[in-house]
Amino acid sequence: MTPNLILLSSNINLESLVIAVSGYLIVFTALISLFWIFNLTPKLISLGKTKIRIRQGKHPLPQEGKGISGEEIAAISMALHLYLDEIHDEESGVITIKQISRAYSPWSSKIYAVRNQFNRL
Amino acid sequence: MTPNLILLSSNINLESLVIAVSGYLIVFTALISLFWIFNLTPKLISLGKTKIRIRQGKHPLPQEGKGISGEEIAAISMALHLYLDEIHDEESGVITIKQISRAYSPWSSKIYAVRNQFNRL
Amino acid sequence: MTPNLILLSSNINLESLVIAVSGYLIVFTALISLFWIFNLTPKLISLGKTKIRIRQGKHPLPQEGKGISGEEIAAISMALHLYLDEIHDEESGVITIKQISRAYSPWSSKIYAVRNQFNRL
Amino acid sequence: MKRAITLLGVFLIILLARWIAFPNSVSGTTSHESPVQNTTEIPDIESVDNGENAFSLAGEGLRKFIRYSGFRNASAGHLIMIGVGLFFIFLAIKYDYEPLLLVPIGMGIIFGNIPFFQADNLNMQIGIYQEGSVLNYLYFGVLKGVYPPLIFLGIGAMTDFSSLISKPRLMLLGAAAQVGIFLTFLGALALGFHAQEAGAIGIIGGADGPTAIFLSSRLANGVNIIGTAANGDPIYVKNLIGPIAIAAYSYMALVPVIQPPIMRLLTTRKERLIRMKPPRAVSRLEKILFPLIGMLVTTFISPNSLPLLGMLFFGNLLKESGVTKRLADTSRNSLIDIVTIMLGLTVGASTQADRFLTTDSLVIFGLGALSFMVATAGGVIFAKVMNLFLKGDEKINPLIGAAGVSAVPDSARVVQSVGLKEDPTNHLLMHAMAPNVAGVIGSAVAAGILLSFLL
Amino acid sequence: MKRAITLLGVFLIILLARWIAFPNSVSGTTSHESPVQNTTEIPDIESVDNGENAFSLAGEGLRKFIRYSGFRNASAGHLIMIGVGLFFIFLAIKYDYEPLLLVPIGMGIIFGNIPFFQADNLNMQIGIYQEGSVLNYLYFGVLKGVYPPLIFLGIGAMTDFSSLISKPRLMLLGAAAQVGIFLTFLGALALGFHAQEAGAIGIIGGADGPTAIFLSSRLANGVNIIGTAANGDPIYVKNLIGPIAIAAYSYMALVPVIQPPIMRLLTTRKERLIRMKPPRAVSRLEKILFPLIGMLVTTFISPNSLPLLGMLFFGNLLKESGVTKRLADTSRNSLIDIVTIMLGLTVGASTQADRFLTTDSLVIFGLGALSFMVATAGGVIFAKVMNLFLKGDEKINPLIGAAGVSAVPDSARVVQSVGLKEDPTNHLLMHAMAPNVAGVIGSAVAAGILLSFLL
Amino acid sequence: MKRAITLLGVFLIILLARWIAFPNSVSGTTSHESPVQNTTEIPDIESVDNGENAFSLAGEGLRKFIRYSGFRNASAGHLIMIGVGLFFIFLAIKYDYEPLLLVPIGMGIIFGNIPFFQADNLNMQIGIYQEGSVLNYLYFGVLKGVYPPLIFLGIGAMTDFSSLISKPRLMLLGAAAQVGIFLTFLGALALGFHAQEAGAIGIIGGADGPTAIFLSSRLANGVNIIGTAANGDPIYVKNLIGPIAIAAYSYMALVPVIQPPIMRLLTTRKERLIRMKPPRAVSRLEKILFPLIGMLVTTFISPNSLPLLGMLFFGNLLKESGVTKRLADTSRNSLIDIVTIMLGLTVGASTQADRFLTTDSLVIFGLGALSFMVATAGGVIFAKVMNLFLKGDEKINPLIGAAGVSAVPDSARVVQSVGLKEDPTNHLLMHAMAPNVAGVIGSAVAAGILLSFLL
Ligand code: NA
Ligand code: NA
Ligand code: NA
Repeated sequence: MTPNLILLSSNINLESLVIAVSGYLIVFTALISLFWIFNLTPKLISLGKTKIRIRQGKHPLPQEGKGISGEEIAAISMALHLYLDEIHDEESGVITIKQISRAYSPWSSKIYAVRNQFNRL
Repeated sequence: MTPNLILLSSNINLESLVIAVSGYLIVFTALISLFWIFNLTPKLISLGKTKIRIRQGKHPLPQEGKGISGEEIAAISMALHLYLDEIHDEESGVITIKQISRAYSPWSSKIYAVRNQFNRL
Repeated sequence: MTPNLILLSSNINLESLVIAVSGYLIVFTALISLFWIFNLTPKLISLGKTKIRIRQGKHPLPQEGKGISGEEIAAISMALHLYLDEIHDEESGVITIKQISRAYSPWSSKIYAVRNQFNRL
Repeated sequence: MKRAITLLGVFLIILLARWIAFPNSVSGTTSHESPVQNTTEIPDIESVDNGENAFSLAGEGLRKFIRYSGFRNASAGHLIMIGVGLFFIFLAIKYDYEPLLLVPIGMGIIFGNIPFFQADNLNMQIGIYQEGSVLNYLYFGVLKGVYPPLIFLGIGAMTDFSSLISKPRLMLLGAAAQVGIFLTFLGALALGFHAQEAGAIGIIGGADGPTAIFLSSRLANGVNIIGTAANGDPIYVKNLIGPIAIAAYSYMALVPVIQPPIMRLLTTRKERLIRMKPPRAVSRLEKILFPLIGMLVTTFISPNSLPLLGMLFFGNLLKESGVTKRLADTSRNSLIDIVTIMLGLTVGASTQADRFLTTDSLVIFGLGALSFMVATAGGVIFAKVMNLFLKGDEKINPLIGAAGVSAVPDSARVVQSVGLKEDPTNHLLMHAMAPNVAGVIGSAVAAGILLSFLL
Repeated sequence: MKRAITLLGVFLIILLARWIAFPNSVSGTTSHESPVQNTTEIPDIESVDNGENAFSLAGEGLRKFIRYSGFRNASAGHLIMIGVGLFFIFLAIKYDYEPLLLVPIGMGIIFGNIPFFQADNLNMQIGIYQEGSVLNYLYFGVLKGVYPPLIFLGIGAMTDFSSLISKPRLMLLGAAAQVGIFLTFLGALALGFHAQEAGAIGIIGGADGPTAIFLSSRLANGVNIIGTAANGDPIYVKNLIGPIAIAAYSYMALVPVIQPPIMRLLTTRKERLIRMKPPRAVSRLEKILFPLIGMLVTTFISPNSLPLLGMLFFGNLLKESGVTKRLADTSRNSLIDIVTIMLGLTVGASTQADRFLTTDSLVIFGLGALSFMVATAGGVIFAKVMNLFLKGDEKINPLIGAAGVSAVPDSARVVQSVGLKEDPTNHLLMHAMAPNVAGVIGSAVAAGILLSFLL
Repeated sequence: MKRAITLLGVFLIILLARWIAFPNSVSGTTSHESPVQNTTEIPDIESVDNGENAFSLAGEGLRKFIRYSGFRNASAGHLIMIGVGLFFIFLAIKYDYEPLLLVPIGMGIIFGNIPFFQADNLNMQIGIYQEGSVLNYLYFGVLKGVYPPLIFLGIGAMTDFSSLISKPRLMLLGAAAQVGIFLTFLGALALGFHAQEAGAIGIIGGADGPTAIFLSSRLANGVNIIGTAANGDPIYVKNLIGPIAIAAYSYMALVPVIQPPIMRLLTTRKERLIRMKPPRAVSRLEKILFPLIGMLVTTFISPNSLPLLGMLFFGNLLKESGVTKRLADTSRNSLIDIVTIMLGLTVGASTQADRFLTTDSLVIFGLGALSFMVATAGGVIFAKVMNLFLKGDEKINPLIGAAGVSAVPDSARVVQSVGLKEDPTNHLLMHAMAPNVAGVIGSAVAAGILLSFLL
């Protein structure tokens, strides 16, 4: 039988078959684990949020990610696409400079930065 | 005689003279070869294009690169220059952001990319 | 006495105390030197400028850096800040391209460069 | 079809090249032989007798110049490889096949096959295999596997995993397509390659250039010892980085040629018309969690994937964290560009004719083509199997299984294109991106596993 | 207060980590012991007897996979360190604490603590301490002190020294705050560290990450010989780069937590209300002269500061010269970003649990917190002393003394914030920038002096 | 004229420097002597007797600090070189002479001449010649010739060869100007330099910084063996990279000072008024073919030019292919900027006084000036010769011959400027760009030829 002949004349042996099969299975293991976790994640997140809101005496949020249906997303992305596409046709004539280096001088930027940052402190 | 004296007291010998002279000539060889090829190239290109068009039963193209005279190019480049120059004087007051990262999300960009790409397939 | 005990049981000795004290003093030396120089610099600069102007038969300049008071700077920087802040709120909707590569083609840019450069020659 | 000719062309060129360049050694491999062909003694102007006159010296100078010139040292192999390089550049510019890879690689092939004078006791530091040459320094990043993780950093910083997060089920397709890797591994063993070499060859089926380079730099680098000869000398593994990398990138560029027939063969028209439910929106928190969880899960399962997957998810975290925008920008722009240039150039230049035109290379190219086909089939068939367990609007269009081979984003585009031909309103791209990026993860995990089993 | 818990959290985690991970060795240090924990022999599939059947082989394959997986090799230390990494990333994303540092470092900590199989005669080139691994190559720039000067080049190209030039007097505050360095040096000596180690630990008080890494790569690198054992073997200095770098960056991120209480403790309300005269405008010539004079003066005084200060002032000259805009742009964008990514990642990864979770690390974290406090106090008190000699509108608001620790620009922002709480119209930021950048110069000079005294 | 004084100034400074710094060794060269001047034993605080009191210890600390400081170790040479560095920076900022080169080089000169304590058994890793210092690591790219090809990659990606493609005849001017290289080679031989050294010195006449560094790193690197001494010891070639690089960049910056008088001397007013036919438009296909054909032709003729010309044409293909825009962008922005900074800084720093202030450097500067003049004359005269064979509106304005020296784009600007002075409406720049870029190719070919003849 040909397959057996190949096995004899080549470097294929039981060990290498084990490597191939178990290797393929481990790849599946890795991606199935990810699938399993990310199938769960959105539920855990909305669960967590609901709990916190309830603890704070607020109404639970309408479940995020379910309010916006796929159809709406598709519509939005298509609209966005068309919009960007249009812009694209015009942009090659436009010349601008890179963002002026507002971030580096204490004279202007740092004040600017403060306003944004210290709300958090 | 001074030159001979230098030759005697220095490291200059016949070999180094050969290096200098043949080196200089080889530099010329290289650049003359390029000159020769690029003198020929436009003719070969337009020849190729004409042949293809004729084989396809179309009229030969008006020879590209000869239709636009140098004078016209100079005029265009000067106009362009003046235009760019003007813009330059204003641009320092303009603040913009870098191109938004349209290229990375499958939600928008990839559709966009498809439209442009698949005409080619 | 505790401090002495530490000195005995630890790696602190007279040498390390010398390092710490003289190290701290040298840091001061360095920054005091800079303080001293930059306290003097503006006077030297305006002195130099005045001398040159007098030598050239012109009136000495009104001393730079004293004409604009700190108050004015503060006002300007605040105005600038507010201006930039406003722009910031709008800029996220703007799409532009990076500066077109004007600097690289002899057909346009180099003429451009010449105009700006050769005044200096 | 124009594209089919392209594919055929590549094969014919290499086949011809092998025969023309080294007609006598087709039966064996030459990779362990000395790469130096010219062992004539170095022409030395100084050795000319002092009694000679200027005229004969000028002749001597001319002769020396010619002896060092490319014209004198060119072999058929050099010219064929230069032709291949020009062909790659042509494909990139004319058909826009992966130009960011094929232009640097094509130019690199020319770079590596400019003929120069070689002799045992002379190192003019020109060639990529000559110590101290600039190319040799830049090649270091390939040999040591430093470039691929940096590429993955940039890829992570430019990849949006939303499609995968919203439909995690499609992740399985990215696993299924890795069957190409393991079957090719067995195929290479069957053809007589050693286990380490076979593992490196198998990874071509992962359809992922950086992963292929990384794995072959670890397994088939010409340095590892894989046995002992009768006389006690160690036997070294072959250095297959060049052929493997070129094969991987070539077939990635040829994905639009290779995949569509297989996809059509394995699916019914009804299947190709299946419309999939649009993906849901994904929250920022999920996007931030993805690289963190993804990294922990995959590298705990396969720690040897850390250099690749760690960098991929690191890059993605820089992108999604929202607070490190400038680092993400640099990763996906300057950094990845610089590394791409260096990687493409040196991988291309590593195809120096006397090292590259071997039977091994030919066999690797054959196995590579097969593995791409097997991987495509694996993805499509697994999608059909999944459909047996899914119902209604949950059903998967099996075409998107083909995107599981990775080759981001080209194979996803191929899916879109094949889908549109059946129904011009059925856009599959969005859905195909999920198995596409999962395929990147899958082949990096597979590379890690091969490393741990074979090293 | 939420932030206080943060600080406490960091301490508790490390303390716990130390106890849980290595319960038996808390009393001593382990840094000189072999990092390899698993010395079991390498599982080798090839050694399986040929007589076994496929079923037992599959079991063997599975066993080998598990033995190499992270699950099997994980220790409590690994998990704790991964927790610390996730916590850093959380702080960066949630509270925006120095995200450009904490995200790469946090990810690096995870990177360095993915558990993998280690054995004496096996190098799978995964870990940062394994020769030939990608992380090991990237770590080179930390070990040799190459990254910090490149970071300083970028910092120079993005720093505006105007505030300092217009009020050079404030430079003294940048010197005063360096008291933290020298007291911590003595403290580390008192706790039994060797002089070189103590110098490296002291520099944490400089509140400047790159300076800390640079000095510790020179002084506490595990390579220098600091003595001879009884049996004639050389005694090597400890490698403390990891803990010192992590401590420095952690506390720099925690400046908004550490400084305010000390600032309020040491100042009266009246002092905190002091309004300072706005700085004068600075001419372009002065801005160009600053890096030139600054470089000459500081490096003549302390030539060992040249790699840091030379680069800082070089970057600043690129910025201020007005004729090298593109070089300044690249220095403060791509270049510093690339180096930041590499530096953060590898410094993080150097915290591999078996090397990092030692009593030394704990002590270093404690000393680091102290030194930040001492430095803050030093700056504030010196400002009050200066006020004794100044009058009228020349008086300094002593709060800005706290900015002398450097930690640019966070500690200047803290000054602004504390000042605004007393008087919402009194903006101190502009003034605080002067001691802030002076503090960078001051700690680099201090680093140079420590080098020349201790090397 | 102000500029003439500039030129004179440079010479005087160097001449003086040589005499003041090393009055006794002007007659000979010192490059092979030990660079270490201070061989006094290292001051060691630990050796102080324990019986001494704190006061004498403080004195000891102070003494040690002073002994290590720059003030104590400064020599006249250091101060002179710092003056030269400041002068370079002044020229760059005030007159805009090649600021992207002169600012980094000038700062590098200061960097390399900050005086520090040197002793035989002490390596504080400060100086560029001290193993393990940061500068030493960055200098690696100069020593090994890695930076110049990367610069050429960027130059290729920013150069538009249209003017050359449309008037390929002007290519000859770029060849003609290389006479400077070969005459300087003979001149250096006549002054007693060895053939390899003479070749490296000659390349200054190529007016191309990266080419000069590349060739001198291969030929005059202090490592090659060029003979055997009477006692059997090998004689090493001198390390002339520093002086050659500084000379090349200095004269490139001084092109507006050196060229105009020669140009006016060799041309009549009538010739200077010649108007040239505007160039024709060039098709995209021609632009794509140019780098491919250019690379094959030039590197087949001179394979040793591959590292330079291969990279130049690779960069140009990235630009012209139209499908690799992002790679071209990165090559001509971040990548070339980063390399320029490193190259300039380390080339500048390599002028450490004790190595640089030698008679050799002085002679090299003299030869360099001559070679620029000869090259300029060569280009102009050859243009006049070509005019003998051309007629009508084909005639060449011989001024553009001067642009053949390369020094892109400065010498083309000089042509434009000199032309405008005769006729303010006759713009020669467009035409001068052709010989200008041809000059780059020409000198790289010349470098390759020198390598193959001399290595
Ligand atoms: Na894959
Ligand atoms: Na500091
Ligand atoms: Na030239």
